[in-house]
Amino acid sequence: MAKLVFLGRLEDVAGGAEREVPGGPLAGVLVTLESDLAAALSADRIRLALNGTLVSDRNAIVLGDGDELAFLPPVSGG
Amino acid sequence: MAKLVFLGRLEDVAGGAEREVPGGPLAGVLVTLESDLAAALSADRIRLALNGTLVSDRNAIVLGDGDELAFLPPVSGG
Amino acid sequence: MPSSVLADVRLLTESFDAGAELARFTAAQVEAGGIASFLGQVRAGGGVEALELRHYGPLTLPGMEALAAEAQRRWTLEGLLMIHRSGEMVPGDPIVLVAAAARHRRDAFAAAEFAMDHLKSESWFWKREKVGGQWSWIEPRPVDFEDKRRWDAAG
Amino acid sequence: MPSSVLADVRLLTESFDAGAELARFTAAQVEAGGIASFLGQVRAGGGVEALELRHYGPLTLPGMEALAAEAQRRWTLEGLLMIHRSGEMVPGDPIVLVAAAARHRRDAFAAAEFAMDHLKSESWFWKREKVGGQWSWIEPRPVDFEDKRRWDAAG
Repeated sequence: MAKLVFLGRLEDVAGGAEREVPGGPLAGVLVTLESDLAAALSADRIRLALNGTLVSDRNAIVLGDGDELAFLPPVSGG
Repeated sequence: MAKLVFLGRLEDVAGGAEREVPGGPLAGVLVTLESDLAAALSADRIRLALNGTLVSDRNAIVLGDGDELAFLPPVSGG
Repeated sequence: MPSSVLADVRLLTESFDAGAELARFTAAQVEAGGIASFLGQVRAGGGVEALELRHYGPLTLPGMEALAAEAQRRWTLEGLLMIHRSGEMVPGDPIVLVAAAARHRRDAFAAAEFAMDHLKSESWFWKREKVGGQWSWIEPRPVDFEDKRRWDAAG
Repeated sequence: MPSSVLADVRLLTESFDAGAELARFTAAQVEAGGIASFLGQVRAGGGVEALELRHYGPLTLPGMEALAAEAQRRWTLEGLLMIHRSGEMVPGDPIVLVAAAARHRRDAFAAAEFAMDHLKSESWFWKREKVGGQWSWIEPRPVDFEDKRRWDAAG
């Protein structure tokens, strides 16, 4: 299993901060989610970090066992 | 009598922070001082304050009884 | 700048005493002519009952450390302090404290302001506010990006 | 800015606790989102054994008060603190503390830096330093005038 992490408002959409999902290509993972959540996670302004490293090409992501993929909305700090 | 006040390095030239002098036009007061002090006080970059107010035209100054005239070199604060 | 000067960079999940932190930092900066600092705090009186900042462990503190290193690269500093809260805060609580010590005043001011602009616009924090009992997420403000962009040309 | 916001402007002839002053100022600024500050102190390690600042009573404090009023006119501030020493100091002693509280970060930073630039270049202080047992008067540095001139065009 892999772990998805939802930051900021994505947590509200997902109904929780994290979710365990089976591995595989990201597109295949997303279609198993609720459609509103999948849409929110797919927005252009959402950045992704795989195991703590920012990923620029989301199409290249294939989740393996133990991977952590974080969905990062625009920041609003300080 | 009027009082002359010497700020910054002018105090070293004058040998003291203040001096009592008889009143009268400033030019007449300066000629009674040591020549090196009179020269230092006459330099362009020395500004003057009469009774706490900056004076732009030093030729207009006439010291009366109880007046205080301060000689202000360029500042070097903070 | 000499990279041997360590920056004190912290991400805290509990409240902190900004005055004490600044005093401690200042006491160590005997060779600095000046220390510029900025304290950001939860404002009272704006109707906000509470504020929460979330962070993402793998990114947030490393990002702050990279920002501190960049400030040290750009300006000649004697010391740099950067403390940022995560978690829930109430009006009056400190959110962020940045202090830069330098021989020259201009370096201290610029480094502190640079750090604040980037913490606001680039650091991995997400904010929500509680108003009238309801929490809502805060979107980034365009002005924060403009503040950061001021530095892009300055190299 | 509302001129009803009082500035705390002081010329001190004895040493002061900069951390305590800043903490006291901060505690009163509950409606400010941020507080920018600058502390200038006598540097250790530069060979200077002591530093003396002289002021001229009829001009120096009134000039500082006028500067504070100008900063309040230019930026929207919630509070302004300006403390400057006169007299003899040793390394580590605070010389000047400026703090500006504002709703907006940019105002706080700008007001603090503006105040510092003008205190350095325009305020009625004369400085001498003791090095190797000998006192000598310090001439103003051209950079101080340049720092001040930055603000002339900003109206």
